Amino acid sequence: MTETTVTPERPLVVEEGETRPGFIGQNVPRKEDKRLVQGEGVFFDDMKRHEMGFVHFVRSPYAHARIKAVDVSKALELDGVYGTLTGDEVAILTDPFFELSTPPGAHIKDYALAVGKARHVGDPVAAVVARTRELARDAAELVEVEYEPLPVLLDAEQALDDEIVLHEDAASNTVWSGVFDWGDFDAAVADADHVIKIERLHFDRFSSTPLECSGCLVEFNRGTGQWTIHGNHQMPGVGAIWMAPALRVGIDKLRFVSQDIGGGFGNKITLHPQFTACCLLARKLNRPVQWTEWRTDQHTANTHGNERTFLDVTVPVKADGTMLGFSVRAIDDCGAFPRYEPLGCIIWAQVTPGCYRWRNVRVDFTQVCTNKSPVAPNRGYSRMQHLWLTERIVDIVAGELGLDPVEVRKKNYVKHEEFPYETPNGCIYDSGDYARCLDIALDLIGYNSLEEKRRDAESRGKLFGIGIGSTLDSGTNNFGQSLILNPELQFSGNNEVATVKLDIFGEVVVTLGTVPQGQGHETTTAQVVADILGCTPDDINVRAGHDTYWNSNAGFSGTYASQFAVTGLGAVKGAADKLAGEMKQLAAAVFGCSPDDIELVESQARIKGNSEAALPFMALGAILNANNAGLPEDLDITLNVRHVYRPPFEKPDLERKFGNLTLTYATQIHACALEVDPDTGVYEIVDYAAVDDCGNRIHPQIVEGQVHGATAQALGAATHEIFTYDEEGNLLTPNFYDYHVPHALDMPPMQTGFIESESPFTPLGAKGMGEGGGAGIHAVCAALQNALGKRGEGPIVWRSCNPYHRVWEMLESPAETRKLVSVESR
Amino acid sequence: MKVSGERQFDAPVATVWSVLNDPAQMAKTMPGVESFDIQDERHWRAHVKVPLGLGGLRMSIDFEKMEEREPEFAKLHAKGNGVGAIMNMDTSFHLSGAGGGTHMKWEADVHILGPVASMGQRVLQPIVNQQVSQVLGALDKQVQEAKGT
Amino acid sequence: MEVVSRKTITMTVNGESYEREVDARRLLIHFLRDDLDLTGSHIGCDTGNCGACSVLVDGVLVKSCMLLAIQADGAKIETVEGLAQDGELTALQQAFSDHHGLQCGYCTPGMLMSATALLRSNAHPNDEEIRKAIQGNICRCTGYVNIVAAIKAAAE
Amino acid sequence: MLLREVEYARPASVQEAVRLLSENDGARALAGGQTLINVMKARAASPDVLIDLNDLDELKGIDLGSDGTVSIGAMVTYSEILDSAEARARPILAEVCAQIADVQVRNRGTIGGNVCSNDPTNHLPPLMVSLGATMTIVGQDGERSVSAEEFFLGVYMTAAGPGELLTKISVPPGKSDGFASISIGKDGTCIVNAAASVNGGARVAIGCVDAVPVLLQTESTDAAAVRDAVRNANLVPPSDVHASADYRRHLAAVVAVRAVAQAKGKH
Repeated sequence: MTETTVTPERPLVVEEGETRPGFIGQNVPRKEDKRLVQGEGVFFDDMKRHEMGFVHFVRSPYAHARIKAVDVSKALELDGVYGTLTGDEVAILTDPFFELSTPPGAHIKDYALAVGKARHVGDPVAAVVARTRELARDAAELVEVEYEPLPVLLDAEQALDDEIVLHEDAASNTVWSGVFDWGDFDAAVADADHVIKIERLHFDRFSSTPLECSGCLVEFNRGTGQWTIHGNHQMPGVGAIWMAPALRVGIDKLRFVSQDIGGGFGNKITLHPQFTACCLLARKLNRPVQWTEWRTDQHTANTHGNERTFLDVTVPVKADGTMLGFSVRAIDDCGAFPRYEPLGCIIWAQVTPGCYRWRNVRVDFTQVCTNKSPVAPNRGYSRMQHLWLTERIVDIVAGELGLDPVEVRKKNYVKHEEFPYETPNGCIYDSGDYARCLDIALDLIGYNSLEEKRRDAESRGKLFGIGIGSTLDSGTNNFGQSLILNPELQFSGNNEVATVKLDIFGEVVVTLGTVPQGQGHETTTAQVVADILGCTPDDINVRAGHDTYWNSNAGFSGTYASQFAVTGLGAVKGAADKLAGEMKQLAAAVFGCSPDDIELVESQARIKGNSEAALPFMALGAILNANNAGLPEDLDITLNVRHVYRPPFEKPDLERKFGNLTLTYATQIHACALEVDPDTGVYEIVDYAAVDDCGNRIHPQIVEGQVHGATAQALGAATHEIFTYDEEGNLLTPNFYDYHVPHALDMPPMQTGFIESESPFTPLGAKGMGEGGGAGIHAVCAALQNALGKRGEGPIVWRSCNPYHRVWEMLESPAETRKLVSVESR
Repeated sequence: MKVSGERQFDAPVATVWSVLNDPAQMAKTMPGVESFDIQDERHWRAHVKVPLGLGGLRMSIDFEKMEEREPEFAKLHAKGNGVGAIMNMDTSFHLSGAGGGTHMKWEADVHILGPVASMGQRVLQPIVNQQVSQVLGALDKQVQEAKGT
Repeated sequence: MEVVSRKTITMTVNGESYEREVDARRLLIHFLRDDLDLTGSHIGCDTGNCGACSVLVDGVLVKSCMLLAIQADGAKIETVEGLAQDGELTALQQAFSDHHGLQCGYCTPGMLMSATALLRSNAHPNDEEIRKAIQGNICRCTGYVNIVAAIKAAAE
Repeated sequence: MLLREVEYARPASVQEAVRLLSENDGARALAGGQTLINVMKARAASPDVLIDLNDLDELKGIDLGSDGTVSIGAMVTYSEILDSAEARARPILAEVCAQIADVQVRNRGTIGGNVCSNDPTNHLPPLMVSLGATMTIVGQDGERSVSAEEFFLGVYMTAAGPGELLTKISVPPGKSDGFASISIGKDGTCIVNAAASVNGGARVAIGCVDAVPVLLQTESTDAAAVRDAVRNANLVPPSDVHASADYRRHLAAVVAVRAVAQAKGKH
């Protein structure tokens, strides 16, 4: 076992402080890698079963249409076709999935297949199962669907009129709406020296598009009535809560299994409709069925990130640049079905004032359905959209008032000495030092030689811009925030599970409730357990993946919302501590001493200070499991323990919409310099820095990898990645041909730095992280704004995604966007 | 997508009208028609394989005559169903006599749905133009033949 | 020479010979994964953009989703499963692990094949050459930073 | 993924290929397949029979004639052009091929496939037009030559009709060539591109603005003259999610000027 493997080559900014003993904090080799680099991972599509059938969905070509008839007879005649499933069958065999919203959203009926109407292009209308993948697609083409096209609704603001209604049962397109009002916004406006108004900002639709598309292999056991779902659902606990009642079975009838998952990024949280269709097919046809989603399916009909329009943003500002808060009307477009929504209507409130000391915030929030793909909690979920708003506010205000974007940030940031800091809506920012992170980021991109770089760019005919993106990565949800949306819901707090056992030959075996998709859970788990049990990570067997049969899962199990380092490892630590206690008890019983006299070191339990009196793990495992005669009767241990980590949360105050919504706040401060070609609008990022503070880092290399990846996704979202629809509701970026994600050549030189502000609230002082990459979108928008215009002149960057053509349009007609902003000075 | 244009025919209005309103003759102007059924005088159906160079796009197209004011105006709706594409088209033409010949003003509003619409954005417009110019060329020929008979 | 819709083909994959009857329409990637059960090569798109299915055909790096299996009749194929010999990782595979050049591991097999092809033709590539060599491989997890570092380290 | 049923043949000679193409209704030549197979995956358009040209060694060489003409077999891949000493006689060929897609696609994609698919975003159609290349087409009735200008007939349509095969592209000698594009990301799909050859005046062919490359010839190679020529061409480019017609029209002038400047720089 090597203790340290690779030191990153680039200089990292290291926080001075104690060096922690043990494996935590070290870059131990990832346990997952050996299988993955040999192509020996097991992803759902790698599995086969005897006589399995392949599922192909028949998808609506219409964005909005009544389904008048579905005729599967020709498909069934094709040799090799095993069977079909239609919306009519689904409506009989299942109940609609439960909705999280209060009315009108509560009345929406969402099924495994379209029932009665198709509501977006790609909406699955029927399913076919056949002997080969190709045949299934052939047969799907033979299913005849008679549609009556309906007017198409693609604009969220137009959706508010309810002239075209997607869900007649709800009688409105509004899923949820509510007003959040903290502090005294009117008084802040009265007290302000300047009031800046921004008419409109728009956060575009994109998704982090995991490279592995969704899918599952489902087997139905007729004897037990249980389905086994080998799939890549990244939050199967919640998936089961949706699916079991819909299928009218108990939750234990759904066994979810996954080993390796090819990225999730939140896009694999709402797979319950497709998985339910596969369960029905497996039962109906009495054979295993496999559904593999293809790229074009994923883009058109799986999930997108939330699209959000911000209207009438009003910002009161003091003469010295102190911002007092803001008000906004937000309209969130969740596409055709809410599914995980309307949680996005509250999740943003975890970061209500962004990184800033703003005390007066009023948000009028409405979420609507449109005839587009449904959404899901895409990495940075809902906070990213909101933080983009806060960052646009800071830069637009700075631009209009002639303030330095660095100084104005530092003036308004929550200060290091103010932590833990309570936001106006009761969230507790645990720790951090935003100004320091910003200084490091600026240092990394050579902020001191900025003017030189600007002159150099200008000499080459380029426009130069620099931008900052500050963001918070709030982790470990308090699901009690859902009560603010709907007090009837029975969700609050959070939990995660791990089990640890010492087996007969001395192996330490850990199972996790989390469903990893590349975050290295096996590795970091082994580090934590090794430090507690006094052995090395190599001695720890962490089972790969997830299986509800392991009984190491709870209601909120999964990998999402930046929480593994807190909830996942919290559970691991709790279980390992319990096991360590039992091992000491056992050793003490053998040696006839007190457990307090026992220490666990070098893979042994021994009497402190006496290396001769030692029991190797193998002996402990063997004694309890196979050689236990004569052990004291009152020795109540199993060497097989299960721990549920439960973060310390209260239910929020529903009246005031007030409370602690999340446990930790990691920080990401990014800085970016770019050059714009004024002839074409083409731009290139020339310097980039990302500074991360996620508290104690368990495995720095993994943390840095998360920073790189999240940043790449943000840069994609800022420059090219956008889901655009034509007026018929056809998605114009349905695959990687037109939806351009960053390639190796597209990525700018990237530097990373970090500090570690230990969280006072978590078992390891760590914070969940990985979702702060949105800072990249903010930084690029700010840098473009900086490049395109001087103070009070030039265009306003008002959309989150700015492909070249938008930049060119802004350069061509600056007045078009400039008119979005007005300043009232007193 | 809207396309429109004007065209001059060296034939009297009545001849042009007769060609434009005879489904059988019109079928000869459309590229890739494999079969053609006339259901009644207002409805007909064509099975076509639109030649796209890379391979054919098979489609069955239902035509319905929506409006006609002989001999100067007609409006037609066409709905095409193919795998990967659904097409809806409204097209109309105005005929007027012009010095012994005929002047035709035409327009068409074409809507395409399905994967072809998503994938072929930047090629649809040129392809539609291509098809239109082929149809018009063939129409010329039909008109000349009709004139000859 | 007549046209066929189905044919028995032979192929050598990672040194093993295989003979199977295939439909003309079956893509090489589906043949490898479904017919030969070599599931190391992956599918990440349906437009030939992502490179997760990259393999070497007669020593040439290609995307196996843009080649019919029947076209590879008689060919020698190398896939990710053939890189490590007797469980011993290649320098490149080891470097991917050492430098954290993979997260979810889904793009990794294709990425390794592209890097393998690069290092065979250019033993000491610079950063730009490395990026150019893996441009046809999309990774959504790593931002490519550590992948480039890993390939560079393997070359040293 | 998952193609529609298709038949397949792999002829050993050009003659046989031409016969198979003429005898089979709905037959299409399969070259590198880097476009065609993707279109087939989408099942947007499907050939009934694929005639695989990969065994036709006659279509694979690159020759440098004594007059400096570079003759490139239709089945030569982009990578082979990059590695070819003969192709270096007209350096722009390798310079442009290096920008096409990625290594895997360059290893498999062919020059003949690129021009025959004539997707408006392709690099080679405008390049061949600006270079004044000649295309050799073989059919049942023998061989004929067509200039690049006449070769491109429409989107996915060329002078190589049903039952015919493009066998060879001949590029006349020269060095003063340029190529400029605006693409989605680095070396991504072209939004607009232009190829230019300067020989006294300039021949500029602009891609992605019409169904076929638009050829402009200017006597002067000044930026202003090139811009005027583009303006006078009254382009009506298609619009898509990456560019409006206006933006494409604007970019057309920019890339035309850049391509000409690059070509001039090589004098």
